Amino acid sequence: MASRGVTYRTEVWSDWCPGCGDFGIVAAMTKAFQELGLDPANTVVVSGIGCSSKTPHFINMNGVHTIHGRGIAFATGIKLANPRLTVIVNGGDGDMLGIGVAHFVALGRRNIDMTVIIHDNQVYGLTKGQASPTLRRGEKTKSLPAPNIQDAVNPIALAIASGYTFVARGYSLWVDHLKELIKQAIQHKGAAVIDVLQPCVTYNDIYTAEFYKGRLYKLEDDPNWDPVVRDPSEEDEKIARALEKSKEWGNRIPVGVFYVNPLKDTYEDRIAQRNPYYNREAPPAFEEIAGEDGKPIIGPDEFKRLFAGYIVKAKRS
Amino acid sequence: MASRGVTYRTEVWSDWCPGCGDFGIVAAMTKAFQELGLDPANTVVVSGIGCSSKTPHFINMNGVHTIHGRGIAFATGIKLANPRLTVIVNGGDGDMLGIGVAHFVALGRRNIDMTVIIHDNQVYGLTKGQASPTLRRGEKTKSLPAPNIQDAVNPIALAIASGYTFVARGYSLWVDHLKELIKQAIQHKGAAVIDVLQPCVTYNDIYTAEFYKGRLYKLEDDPNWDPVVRDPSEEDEKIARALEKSKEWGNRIPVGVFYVNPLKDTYEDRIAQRNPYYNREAPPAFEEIAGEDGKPIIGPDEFKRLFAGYIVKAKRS
Amino acid sequence: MALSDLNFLVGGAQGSGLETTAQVLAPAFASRGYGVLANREYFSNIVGRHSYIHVRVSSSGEPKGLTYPVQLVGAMDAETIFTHWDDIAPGGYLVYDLGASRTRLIQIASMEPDLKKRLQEEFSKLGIQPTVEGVVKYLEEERKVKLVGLSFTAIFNALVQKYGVTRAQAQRFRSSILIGAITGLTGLDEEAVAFGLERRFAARKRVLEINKELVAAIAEEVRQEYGEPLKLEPSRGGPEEYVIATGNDVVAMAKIVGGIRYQAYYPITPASDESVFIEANESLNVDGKNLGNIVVLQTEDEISAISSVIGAALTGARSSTATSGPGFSLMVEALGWAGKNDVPIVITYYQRGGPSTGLPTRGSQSDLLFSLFASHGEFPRIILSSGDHLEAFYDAIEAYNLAERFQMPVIHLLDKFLANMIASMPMPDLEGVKIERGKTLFKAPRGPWKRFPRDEPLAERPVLGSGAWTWYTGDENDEWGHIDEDPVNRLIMYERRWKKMEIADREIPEDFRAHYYGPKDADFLLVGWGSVKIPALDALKELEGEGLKGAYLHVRMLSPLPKRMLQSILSTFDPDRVIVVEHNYIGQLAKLITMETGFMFKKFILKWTGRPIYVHELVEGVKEALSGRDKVVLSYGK
Amino acid sequence: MALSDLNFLVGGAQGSGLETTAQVLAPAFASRGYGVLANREYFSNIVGRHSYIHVRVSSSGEPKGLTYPVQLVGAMDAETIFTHWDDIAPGGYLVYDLGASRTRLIQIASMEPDLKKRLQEEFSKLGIQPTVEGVVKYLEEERKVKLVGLSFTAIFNALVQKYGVTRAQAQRFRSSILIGAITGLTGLDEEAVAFGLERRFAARKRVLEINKELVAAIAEEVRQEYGEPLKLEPSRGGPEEYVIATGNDVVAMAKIVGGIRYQAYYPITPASDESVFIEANESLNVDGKNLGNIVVLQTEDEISAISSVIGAALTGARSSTATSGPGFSLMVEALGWAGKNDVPIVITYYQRGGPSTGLPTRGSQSDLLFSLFASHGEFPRIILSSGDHLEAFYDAIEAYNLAERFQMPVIHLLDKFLANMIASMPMPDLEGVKIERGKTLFKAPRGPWKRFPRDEPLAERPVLGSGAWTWYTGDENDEWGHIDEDPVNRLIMYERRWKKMEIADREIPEDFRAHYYGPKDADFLLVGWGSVKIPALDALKELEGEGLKGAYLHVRMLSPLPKRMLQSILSTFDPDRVIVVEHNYIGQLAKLITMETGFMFKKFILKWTGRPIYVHELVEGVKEALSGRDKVVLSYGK
Ligand SMILES: Cc1ncc(C[n+]2csc(CCOP(=O)(O)OP(=O)(O)O)c2C)c(N)n1
Ligand SMILES: Cc1ncc(C[n+]2csc(CCOP(=O)(O)OP(=O)(O)O)c2C)c(N)n1
Ligand code: SF4
Ligand code: SF4
Ligand SMILES: [Mg+2]
Ligand SMILES: [Mg+2]
Repeated sequence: MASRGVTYRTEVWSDWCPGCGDFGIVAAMTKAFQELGLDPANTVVVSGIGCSSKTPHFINMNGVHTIHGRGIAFATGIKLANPRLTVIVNGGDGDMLGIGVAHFVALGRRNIDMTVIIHDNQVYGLTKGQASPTLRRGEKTKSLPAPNIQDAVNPIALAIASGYTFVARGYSLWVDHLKELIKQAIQHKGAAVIDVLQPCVTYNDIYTAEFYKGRLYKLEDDPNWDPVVRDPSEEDEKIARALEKSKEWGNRIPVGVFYVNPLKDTYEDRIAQRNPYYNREAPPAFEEIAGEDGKPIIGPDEFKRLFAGYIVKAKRS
Repeated sequence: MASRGVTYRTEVWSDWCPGCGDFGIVAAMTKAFQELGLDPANTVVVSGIGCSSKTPHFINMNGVHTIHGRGIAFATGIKLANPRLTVIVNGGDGDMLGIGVAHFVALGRRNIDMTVIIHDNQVYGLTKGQASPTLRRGEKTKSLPAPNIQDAVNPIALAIASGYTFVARGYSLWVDHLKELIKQAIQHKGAAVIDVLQPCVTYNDIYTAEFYKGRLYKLEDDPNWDPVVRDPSEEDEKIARALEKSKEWGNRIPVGVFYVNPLKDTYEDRIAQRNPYYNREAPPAFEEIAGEDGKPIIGPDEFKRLFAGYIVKAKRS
Repeated sequence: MALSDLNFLVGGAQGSGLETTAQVLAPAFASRGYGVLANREYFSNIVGRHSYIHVRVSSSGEPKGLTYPVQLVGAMDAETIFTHWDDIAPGGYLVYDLGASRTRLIQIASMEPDLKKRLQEEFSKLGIQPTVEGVVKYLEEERKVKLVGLSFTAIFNALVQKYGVTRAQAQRFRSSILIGAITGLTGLDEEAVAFGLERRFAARKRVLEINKELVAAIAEEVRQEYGEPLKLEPSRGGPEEYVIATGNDVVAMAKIVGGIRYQAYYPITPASDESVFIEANESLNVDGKNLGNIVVLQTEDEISAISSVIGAALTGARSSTATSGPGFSLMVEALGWAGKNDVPIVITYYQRGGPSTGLPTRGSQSDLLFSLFASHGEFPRIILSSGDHLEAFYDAIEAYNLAERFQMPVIHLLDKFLANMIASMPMPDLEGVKIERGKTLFKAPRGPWKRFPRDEPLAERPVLGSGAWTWYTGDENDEWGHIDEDPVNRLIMYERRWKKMEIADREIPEDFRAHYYGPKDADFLLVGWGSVKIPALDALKELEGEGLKGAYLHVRMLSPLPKRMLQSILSTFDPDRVIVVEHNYIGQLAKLITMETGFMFKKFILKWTGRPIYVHELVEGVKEALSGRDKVVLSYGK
Repeated sequence: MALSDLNFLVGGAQGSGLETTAQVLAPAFASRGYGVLANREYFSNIVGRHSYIHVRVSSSGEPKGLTYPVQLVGAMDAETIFTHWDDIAPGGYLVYDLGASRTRLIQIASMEPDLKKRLQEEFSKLGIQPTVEGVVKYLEEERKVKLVGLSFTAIFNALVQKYGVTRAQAQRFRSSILIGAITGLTGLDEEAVAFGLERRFAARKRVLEINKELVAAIAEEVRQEYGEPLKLEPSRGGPEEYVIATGNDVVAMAKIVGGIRYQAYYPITPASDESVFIEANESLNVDGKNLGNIVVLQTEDEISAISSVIGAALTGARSSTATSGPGFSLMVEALGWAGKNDVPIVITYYQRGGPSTGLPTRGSQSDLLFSLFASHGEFPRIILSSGDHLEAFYDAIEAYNLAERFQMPVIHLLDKFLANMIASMPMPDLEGVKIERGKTLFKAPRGPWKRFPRDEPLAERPVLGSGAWTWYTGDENDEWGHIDEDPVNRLIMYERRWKKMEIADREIPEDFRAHYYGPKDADFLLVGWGSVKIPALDALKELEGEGLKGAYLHVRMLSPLPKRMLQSILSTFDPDRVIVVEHNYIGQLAKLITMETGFMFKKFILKWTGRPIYVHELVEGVKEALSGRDKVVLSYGK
């Protein structure tokens, strides 16, 4: 169904700090949805817990605001039970790469067709600014009593290592650029992730808009940058290049698409290969399980056929 | 304290299947301990849950057999509270790289000085042979109803990406080679991991001893293979080479040391840099907290000094 | 004189094919109209530890409670003899391998030191040589046990010679030796055994043939020598058709009938077999017609399992997970989200021995209060627990109905006993099964939807993809599902959730939730839940034979507890004649009933060794309790 | 006439420096010998939502229960006026920004729609213009409220001019405007305020100076115009020294005194401030002497936090974590391991509003039964809950003692109310504190050690690194800590764990576990736990003033419950005169007491809006309950 006339923002007041990078992400999302004409009834925005995870309430589509770190896990059930839905997961860096990292890795391994948007602000925003897994060692943001002594996770490298087939980085203040990344991620068939650099104006006094200004550059500005695997033989090389690129940080920070592999089967494909009746247009969730009268589709006859191996006729003499 | 006269095996019967690769791992461990002269009183073997995680019971040292996936997390508390202890964590591939992967990643980020030994048999042994996170897509081991449709995790790559400073692969039937790896890992200062290929004779009919025979080769046999970072500037290149090597699988499978970085501070170092009183030889766990009379070391005076900012004298007029 | 009931036990090392005996003999006996119940005991181990199957075959046609002593022990190895010598009834039978005669107790490395030590002491006290020979001799002389000694080696040799199998392959027929001997001693007819073997080895023709011949030959040999001393009388009744299955299987079948469309799980004993069964039926095809498809996902952990189950439930799929204690412990945070958000999910919870890893392959009923209060904060939930296989079947379907009707999580509490016991279950009455989906909407008007109207605790529930769009959050929410911290709204929404529980309590008949078995004028009352029902009903029958007229109050729904009914029944008994029977230490059902009714239990029969409650020990226990003991602790079984 | 008690409320947007008012005024009043209690209410939000501090200052010298109406509201912004206009006592004071006068209700984007709608209706019913002006006018005319209007803009301008600060910097002095006005109206002396300011701004000399001058100037201006209408009578008593701190701080201090050596946590409201406090004290140095070192680890999740805490406890470190509902939910699996293995760990559990994310920054007492039954299987645990700051201090230390003495996990249940309330707590009696480590051994003979002797429930516990070596497992274990599935061993080991609970029940005095406050011949009884103690004791005093003689039964230890004592006290009251008071819906303490004693509660006063119970509503609630209502639901507070 088309999106004519849909307003993609709800009237819910966004209680983010004025200037928070999250506003840019919602702006880019709604723009992308508009341009793609996504049907709110068949799109689900899922999230975990954190400042970033309040996102679904601000978007006029199905919204499932779950618990800390589990957005991807909830989304997995939604998508597999009804693959007709477009599923987008928002979460913080703590949410996705800390407490929820097992699910983050698992999604890559499965390559389920959904889009993950990491609000990467290097802090735990909603709990008042502790170090998140993307804060580098030795850095001391506002709320830390002393510099961070844990090494950081590299979201791009981790995503590629986990098997994501679309891996990008965006910047929340470059709304149009981010919007394009989101569109591509949604259109991509498979697990897509966008690590969005998102200034937390309240707690992160290192990675500020100021900091990013002048340092960020777009990968696509390099005419030789081609992140797409066009033949299986290219995979290793494209991965190696993307990993190499993912290390760049400091004076020059790349944004854009790091890696795309459209050749890998999605999890839904893999299920369908095993069970050709698994139909995305007639998803399991919508199958009839009972007749009008409430009688199960599996009646006495069907039961005996399906489970013949367990049924024994008693021959009494 | 030296190890003179210590028998490193307990008398507990190992109830692994005859021929299980886990026997080789215990043999290599006890040999390594013997050669290093580890003191059982100051060594702790920690594990999760699984066939592999029964290991501590068979070793005549402190043994902490915990819950599924959490061995590293338990070990973290043990080591940080008493850094004088030598800590070794055993666990299955499911344990370490599936349910426990968040802790696996976190240990790399912290670089705590301990050794992790993954019993990598590509299946969940103790629950009867389901696919573990290291089983590759398309593979169908004995208990699977259909070929696996999840991609595998690459333990070597994940370890390097997470920040481990000693990363190796061993083979459970090459006991002496494995023993050497274990010795190196224990002697290494920092988070060390050995991914041990361990045939599960009962459930894994793909990765059998037969399979490995002829395919395995030792990295150290290549005179040009030098996995050690000897200067910080070498780090990137050594990592890239190790990652490249980690992809090798199939006809030729490397074992040996993939990557070592002795230059990175351990977590204990990092704490000590912040708090010079953090003393490995007089660990927090062993500090006196009360006098002979049971009175806390922090008495009324000390309390007032420490918390002066919270104390208010009431001046009543 | 033909037997009305036969109890036997077959033991051997884990991984040596022991399960085959039950898989063959259960359908074999059932095919002749006997009721069968077979329990399997095993260590948390893959190969080598001692395992055994304990079976009761009943001419009543019903699966009846397991009891000791047994009339027959079939021993695949020496450890079985050492372990179970004392389980054989005087005058009973021991089938064993003559080749093991010389085996000494101290040689059995797989036996736990505790047992070994106890046996050494006992043997020395009784003057038994601590060898197989010694034990066997004692049994023969002192207990009048008949010895059916067979040379397994000779049999294997014969197989090698006759069929050209290798020695290793020949070993795999070990279970059929015992099947043969049992067939012979019980006079089970050949056709029935063949049926059992075919069921087990259907796909492997040659193996089937060899087995058939081997079983027949051994049966014949044994029959020749011993006659048919354990012959059962013909079946006296029972259904025309049985489903022969474990509790895991039965629940899986029921979920499929109930319309399951999504199951996510992380492997764990004794739950994962259920998921494996469902996965094998992911595509429901009958006569080339596809009747439905089920997504079964093996997740990275239990947190992911339940989270994805909740997600799937939001799409309208009937959605569930199956787990046991450690897995459920990891699920409680997400459970709260489902409870907060009126999401109909089903958790099939197989209780095993805790705490922690505990006895992971043994049973318990120690997670009732945990299930009831799991997760922080307060929200309503339904908890069902089934007393036997047939109840488990109906309850597994009803769990989905209740979840959707009352829009809350349903926990279906089972235990390892039921999970692994094979029973001859009467064919369920599928005509009577109804699918009730409450106010689930698969089609709804396009647009944002007020999912949580304040004045409707049970509101219409358009699923994701229905046309309407909805919001959900773990935070307290307004009518639209958006975060809301307003105290007035909080007051209403919190109460709104609990009102669903009041409705459930009103609408679910109390006589479904609890059942009173026995005469109105019983003079004592057993109270129990879950699989305690099986031995309890049989124990009552035996006690009646001894002139003790008792009743059993079976509590099937723990939340909402049918407290009016319980109160009224309990109040008619002298508290000294009310005995709660549970597989735990603290008396969890008793505590729950007290909490809800104020009734204080005084008498407890408890068992926490992880082995099932046996009829014989329950009978004794009841007598002890009635004659003054307040707490009777049962502990029979190896 | 000077006041004996002053209640006031200061409101403003989250992130606008509101906390400063409490941080300055609490020590300021305390320094003059007044008892202070200050609660902070805030949304799960960082900047922009409405937040307020509600303070009671008492000349009794004791921190007393919060109550409404207040004599003074200080409004940093228009939203505060709209939200709290009705909280001001007739004849009370409103301090506000004249610049906000024109602000209309509908302009307040940060206000939740529910409240906005209610206000609109209420205003229109009362004929109030929905603007600040309109409300203020109504208050003045109908409620005789005195208006203290100040031009914040003018003040900021003056700051810019006088001190050369930027406009943005000037905004940060917003809280000091209110501090100044409150100082003026209450006649708090300058020295006391200066003390409070110094405490808050110690490090920043210039900011301190400006603040001092600003506060003094405004105080003077207000005093000039209004006199000192809210002047308190001089303090009538109380201790010589106070600790001014939140519950989080107090617990952190106590843990440090108690000898904590390891704390692991994952950030969560309202628990993490405690860990941050401890981390700031990781190295305990007094006069250049190091008295100890604490490792504080921020983990990747709560599973890791508790797991590492258990690991640390095995090394002998006093080891704990601090969390709230969602975090505890993730900890229950590992909790069971600690319970199974006699490991002394402490979990400080700050209850917030559930279920699920619920009201994450509001309080509750809804996790009692969850704490008691959390984790699969059965194992003993101790649960303590503290009634006020001082109890929390002692209990936090005692928690370690109990954990080590009885070798089991201790859950210290607190709540967001206590966690965030600042109180003037009397200096604790540290001379009376004793560290008891039970049978912990830091030095033990070299060699393998039998950690779990069957006949000693409380055995010696050599720590890892002590010389002896030990084994632990989540499976059932033998005396050495090795896996053991033997049924006889199981029977003994299971019971062995529970015997520790019997010992604890015997050894911990019942009069520590519960306390009866009030006259022997009271004619009604309130029963409560946790921070309910604060309003309960004050409500009783007020009721006494009205001729109603009641008592309060405070339950401090929920497990083992002092059931003999409870039973004997409860049995002396007519059940119609026993009222349980709790911050939850289902009456969790009541259920627990019923479960253990059979006593059925008939009267409930419950609150679940996440706001504290206020003295005034409790007084009313008790009267209602005594005059016939069975369930009184409290809901005061925005
Ligand atoms: C199980 C659990 N633990 C802790 C919390 C507390 N908590 C709320 S938000 C948050 C972290 C948020 O950080 P991040 O995911 O980076 O999101 P951000 O706020 O920065 O957008 C935490 C730890 C929780 N809600 N649940
Ligand atoms: C929380 C939890 N979930 C599931 C289990 C069941 N379980 C026991 S062992 C195991 C997997 C073992 O696989 P792996 O870690 O690879 O070890 P292996 O047995 O192969 O050595 C599982 C899932 C458990 N004990 N705890
Ligand atoms: S705290 Fe940071 S991430 Fe959260 S809303 Fe404020 S600026 Fe945004
Ligand atoms: S199941 Fe596999 S891993 Fe487990 S003991 Fe047997 S061979 Fe070893
Ligand atoms: Mg963040
Ligand atoms: Mg494995």
